[in-house]
Amino acid sequence: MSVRELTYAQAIQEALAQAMDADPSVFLMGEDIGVYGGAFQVTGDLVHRYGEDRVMDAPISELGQAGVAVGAALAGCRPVLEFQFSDFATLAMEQIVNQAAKLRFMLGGKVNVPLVMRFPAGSGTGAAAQHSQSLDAWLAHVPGLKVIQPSTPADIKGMLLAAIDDPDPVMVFEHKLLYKMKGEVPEEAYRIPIGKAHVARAGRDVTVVATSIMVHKSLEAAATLAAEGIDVEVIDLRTLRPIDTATIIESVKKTSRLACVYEGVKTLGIGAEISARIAESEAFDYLDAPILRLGGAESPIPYNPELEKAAVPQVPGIIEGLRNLVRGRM
Amino acid sequence: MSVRELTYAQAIQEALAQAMDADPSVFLMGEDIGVYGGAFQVTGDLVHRYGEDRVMDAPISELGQAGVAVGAALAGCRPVLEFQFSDFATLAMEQIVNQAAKLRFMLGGKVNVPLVMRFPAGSGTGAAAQHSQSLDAWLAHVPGLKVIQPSTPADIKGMLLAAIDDPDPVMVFEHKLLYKMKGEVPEEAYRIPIGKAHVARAGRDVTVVATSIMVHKSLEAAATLAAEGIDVEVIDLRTLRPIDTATIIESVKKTSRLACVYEGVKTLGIGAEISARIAESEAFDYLDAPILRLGGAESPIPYNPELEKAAVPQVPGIIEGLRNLVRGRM
Amino acid sequence: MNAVGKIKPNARPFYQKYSADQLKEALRKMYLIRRFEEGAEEAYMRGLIHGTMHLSIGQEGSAVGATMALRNTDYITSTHRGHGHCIGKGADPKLMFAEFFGKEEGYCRGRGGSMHIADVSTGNLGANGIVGGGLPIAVGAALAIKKQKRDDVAMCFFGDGASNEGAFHEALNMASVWKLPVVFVCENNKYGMSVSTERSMAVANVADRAAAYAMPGIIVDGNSIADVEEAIAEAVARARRGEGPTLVECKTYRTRGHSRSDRNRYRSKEEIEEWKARDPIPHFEAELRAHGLATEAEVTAIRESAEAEIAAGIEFARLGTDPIPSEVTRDVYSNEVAQ
Amino acid sequence: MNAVGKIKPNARPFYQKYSADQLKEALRKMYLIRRFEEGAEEAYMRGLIHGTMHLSIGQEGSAVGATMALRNTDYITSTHRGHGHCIGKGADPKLMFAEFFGKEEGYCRGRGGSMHIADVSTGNLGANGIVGGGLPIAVGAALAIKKQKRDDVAMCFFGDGASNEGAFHEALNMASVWKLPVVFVCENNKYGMSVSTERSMAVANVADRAAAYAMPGIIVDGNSIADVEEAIAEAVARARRGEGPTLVECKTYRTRGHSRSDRNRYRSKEEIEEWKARDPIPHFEAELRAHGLATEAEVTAIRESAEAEIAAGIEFARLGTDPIPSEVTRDVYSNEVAQ
Ligand SMILES: Cc1ncc(C[n+]2csc(CCOP(=O)(O)OP(=O)(O)O)c2C)c(N)n1
Ligand SMILES: Cc1ncc(C[n+]2csc(CCOP(=O)(O)OP(=O)(O)O)c2C)c(N)n1
Ligand SMILES: [Mg+2]
Ligand SMILES: [Mg+2]
Repeated sequence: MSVRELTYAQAIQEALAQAMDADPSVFLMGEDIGVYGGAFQVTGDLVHRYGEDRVMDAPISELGQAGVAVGAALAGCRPVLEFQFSDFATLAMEQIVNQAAKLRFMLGGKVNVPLVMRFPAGSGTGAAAQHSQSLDAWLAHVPGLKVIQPSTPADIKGMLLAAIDDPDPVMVFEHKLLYKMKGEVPEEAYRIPIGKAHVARAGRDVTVVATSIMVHKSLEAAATLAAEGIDVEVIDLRTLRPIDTATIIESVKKTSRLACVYEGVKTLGIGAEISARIAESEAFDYLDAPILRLGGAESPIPYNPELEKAAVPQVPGIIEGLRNLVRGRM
Repeated sequence: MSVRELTYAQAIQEALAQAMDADPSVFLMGEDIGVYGGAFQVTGDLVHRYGEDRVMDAPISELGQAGVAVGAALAGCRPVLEFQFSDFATLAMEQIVNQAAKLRFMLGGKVNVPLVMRFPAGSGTGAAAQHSQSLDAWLAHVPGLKVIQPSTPADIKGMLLAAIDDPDPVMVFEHKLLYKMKGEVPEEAYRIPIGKAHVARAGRDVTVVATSIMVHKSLEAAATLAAEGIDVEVIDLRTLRPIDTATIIESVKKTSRLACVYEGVKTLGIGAEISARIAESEAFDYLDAPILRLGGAESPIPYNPELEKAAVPQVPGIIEGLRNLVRGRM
Repeated sequence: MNAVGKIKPNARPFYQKYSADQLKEALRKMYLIRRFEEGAEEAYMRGLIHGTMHLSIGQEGSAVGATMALRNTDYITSTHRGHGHCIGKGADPKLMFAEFFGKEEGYCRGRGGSMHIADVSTGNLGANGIVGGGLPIAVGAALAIKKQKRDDVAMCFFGDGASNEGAFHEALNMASVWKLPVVFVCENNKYGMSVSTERSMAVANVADRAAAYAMPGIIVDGNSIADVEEAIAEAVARARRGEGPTLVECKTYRTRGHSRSDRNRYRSKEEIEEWKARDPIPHFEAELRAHGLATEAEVTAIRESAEAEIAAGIEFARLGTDPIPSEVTRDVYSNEVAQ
Repeated sequence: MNAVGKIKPNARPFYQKYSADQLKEALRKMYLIRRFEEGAEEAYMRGLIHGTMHLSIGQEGSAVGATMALRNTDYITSTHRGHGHCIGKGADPKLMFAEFFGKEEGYCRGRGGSMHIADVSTGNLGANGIVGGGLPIAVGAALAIKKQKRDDVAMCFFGDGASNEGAFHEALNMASVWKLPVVFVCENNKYGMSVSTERSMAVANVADRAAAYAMPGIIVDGNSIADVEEAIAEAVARARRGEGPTLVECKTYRTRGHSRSDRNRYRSKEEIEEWKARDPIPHFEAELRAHGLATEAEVTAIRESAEAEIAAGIEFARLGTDPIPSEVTRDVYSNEVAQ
């Protein structure tokens, strides 16, 4: 199979195109995803290739758009809805949580709601508090939804294609700073299963469970620590609901130390759940140290660039945290 | 000070009345809180005592109501907004999370947003999946908000009065099944500080951190276990943001065992955060067993009464869970 | 088929285009709805049903009149007050009762209850516990219809109170901009729970809001099945022709309280009595007799057969299968997912 | 005070009711806005400012015309395209620049940036990063005004695209039902980002939606400060008299892209040029001269003083104090809260 370098955004676009080629019931909807190409140029020129009926610009009505996606899914389509920023999904929670997530269950399993919603998320762009949130933990708290957060171009392509195939609603969190990241991506359509974590780096001394952009920061930290003789295992969670607990337990049994690195607000962010799952699992007895969480600051994301950096985990902080964890200085 | 028996609902009503008596800038808004008296008869006849200007029935516009509360708070009022069911707050998340929670921070601390929002929550009424959710963990994840969940008539009165005094937005979660619960309540106005947990029962063998109605179920379980010689300490968390970690750490250092009991969906519910905070704290070294979480099922709330009961922790399950935890059978 | 000859040529279209049998079937549905809700109410009183329920007694004219113009492949989205829409679209009362009783035989296998009854086989995408929740969903179903090049329609039921939700605005705007085959049916029963339309909106009619979407807004007497059906039939035809959505406002009234907990403090006995006198069922019966389409005896037979069906339905439900508590997480996902 | 004598009696009200000095101050504000945004744009190009910004170049007529009718104690809620509203309401450009540069001296102490600039001291409750976010907030501020028995008003700026948000519907409905002192000012610049009003709504004007709330809906040339001010002044007076809200739609155009990332693929060069020819600033200058209210020399002096103020503002901002990174959680709460 031929492999090229693509950016994360290009990998998404390729997945969307291949899904539309394979299945006429797939269509895209969102704000400015047509001729504008999307706020982050993810849909790019797809409207010219697939037409306005399949790459639909919608009025600025997030709640309505989400409801339209639910209705279209119930009636046999496979909508892929792009929120321009994940922050705006706060307007659509009713349809996402009360309708999309619950309809199948409430109706006794007699319907499917095969839709995908894409959420550009995260900080680092200087867009301040209302355009920089990481609300992935909210949706990972909701039964009925599946939530993925791929960290590489290859993963987003394969997992997005799996999401579009999925009979249930799948929420896709994409970190804005990853859109321009390059990586090798196979050309043909392929699927990467939802619900499987990925060991991005094998190590003996400490297990790091990271999500999205924090996977890369953790790998960077791991490289530095390797020079100090600290061997870090980095697990890319990839799916926030359902969580692949088995892979984490197995790793912690080997390393006896666990750290969770995530951008969302530390309190009740995804790291809280990872920590709690290990603390209640058989891996608890293998733990030689407290479970470290490095998450976002307990504040909105500030505008000033230095403050903005200080609001989420950065490589130096991860290095220090892991070093102390391994050296038993917590 | 004279003390009477009041129901949880009456205690709320008394707090609202005393707040309106003391401060003309306080007013109530919501759906059917006027002549109807509120879906759960919490506001009762307040409209007759304070008039329609201070007990305002609003159109069915949850997002708009929340925004109106934010604007009124910015302009010098102290609105207390009642959502008819917490599930409907999913329509208002934009104003709650992007505006109310962040305005003070985004404007460099130059404004206050002194508002209170009340959320009747929880299952047990046979109202099914869209009227029975516990979304407290969502708001406890959001910096800028304070989140309380009092479990007794005396606590709701004192904490609601503290919430109305508070210069910041305070979210109040009230379990519907508690409204008819009776308890002793002092007559005059008093405040119970936000951010302090309450040791509802002292014990030596295991620490239970419970919220809302689960405090009572845990106390019931504790009474049964006492007969077996298991001495349970029950901590009523009361405030979900900010969390009183110190009180929990102190308790765990004493009991060496921790269980979290809550109604919200187990994954990423409040118990995940409690567990993670202890697992990363100095109390970790005192733990003799994994941290147990008893939370809501990974499903929406079903309609059928037996299924509905099975979807959230019940006393027998709590007894068994704590017994196994203490007897080391996990 | 037309009941030619039997009916006066000067009779209104409603009585021309349907056969006597079809019209009598419509009356029977109105009785089924009425008796279904009375039966459910009684079962609730006797503690056989828990939770809450919202009765549409007094609104059967709009439910049956609106759904008469639909086919099985058309969709409806319904509301918390949806028993009438459900039966109108063709649901089987005994399976609805089974749902009320929380049984596996119920439409939602006991998981949904009154507020979530759906019957996908008849195009009923479900009642909704969220006021206004069905509005954008209907628009989405209509979008799918258009994409699939079908000439079906999506009918969206909602109340006067729901028209104050942002979802109403967003849904009607999108339906109109995209010229989708939606028929928005507002059952204006004067109140959103306890709040009258005078207190919740500044315009006199919900239909007055249609202009904001360049959409026709039609007002009919919701207690006259003929008025409702004729207006809806035109809106449905318009939608099938690809000419876009229509808003039809049915002026009606719920003679029961909003839900089980209502003490009717916000309206007068007189108002309730006045509307009871405008009950859509006797009104329709009288017209059927006046047009010589049904005899007194036939009407009695219809009423009795409806009552018998309801009684049998309750029996069926009582004897249904209880779900297994340990299966609480079943059907959360399509494929079993380890959580 | 009136510029009696100097001005023709047959001149329109706008030129009668304000003194020459007041009118020249209005022109100066338009220049301040224009130069502020050009300065911000340049600073961004030079990498001195990060993030994004939404320029209102071409829309200064509505910003200044609308705010002229307001007092310091009146409120405004603004948008992501709010620099003009902010300066119109009386903000100091150098403190705005300090915010853009992320400095402690900035209006938000560097925490908010372009999309959140507020100036509570002049009644500006803030720009908003959420389209439509300010609509219900303005209604709430107006509710407070009414409760406090003040005769102030709340002015709510929003765009054509925002009028498709449910928040628009809910806010206008509540303002009208409660007869609140709100003036809804829609700056219709023909596009919501890349989507034209033709593609996002079914009616020709946002003002056509006012009827759904029994609210006056007035359309004016947003590039004529006089047209805007006269319509707004009437709406403000109406609000102060307790007669309720008004929707004023200002037809205007943004000659720059939506934000820094816009490549103008959705509109033609011709359209942009055509609107540049209708620039509100020269238009106002010409009228001032025609009425003999300002000489060429005075206009030049105004322009130059505005330019000088902007240049000084940028200097002030560059030399401002950087926030201390460790203070990231400061001001999340009013009282220090242990988290
Ligand atoms: C979003 C939301 N808000 C509030 C409620 C509570 N509630 C249920 S029905 C109802 C009144 C709805 O009025 P209307 O739309 O006129 O329908 P009706 O009950 O009159 O048939 C309310 C407030 C709800 N279920 N959902
Ligand atoms: C709720 C929400 N949806 C989408 C966006 C992204 N966005 C920012 S401005 C804008 C266009 C707004 O159009 P309009 O209201 O006409 O204002 P204009 O930009 O034309 O001044 C969009 C889609 C947002 N900030 N908030
Ligand atoms: Mg109604
Ligand atoms: Mg615009």
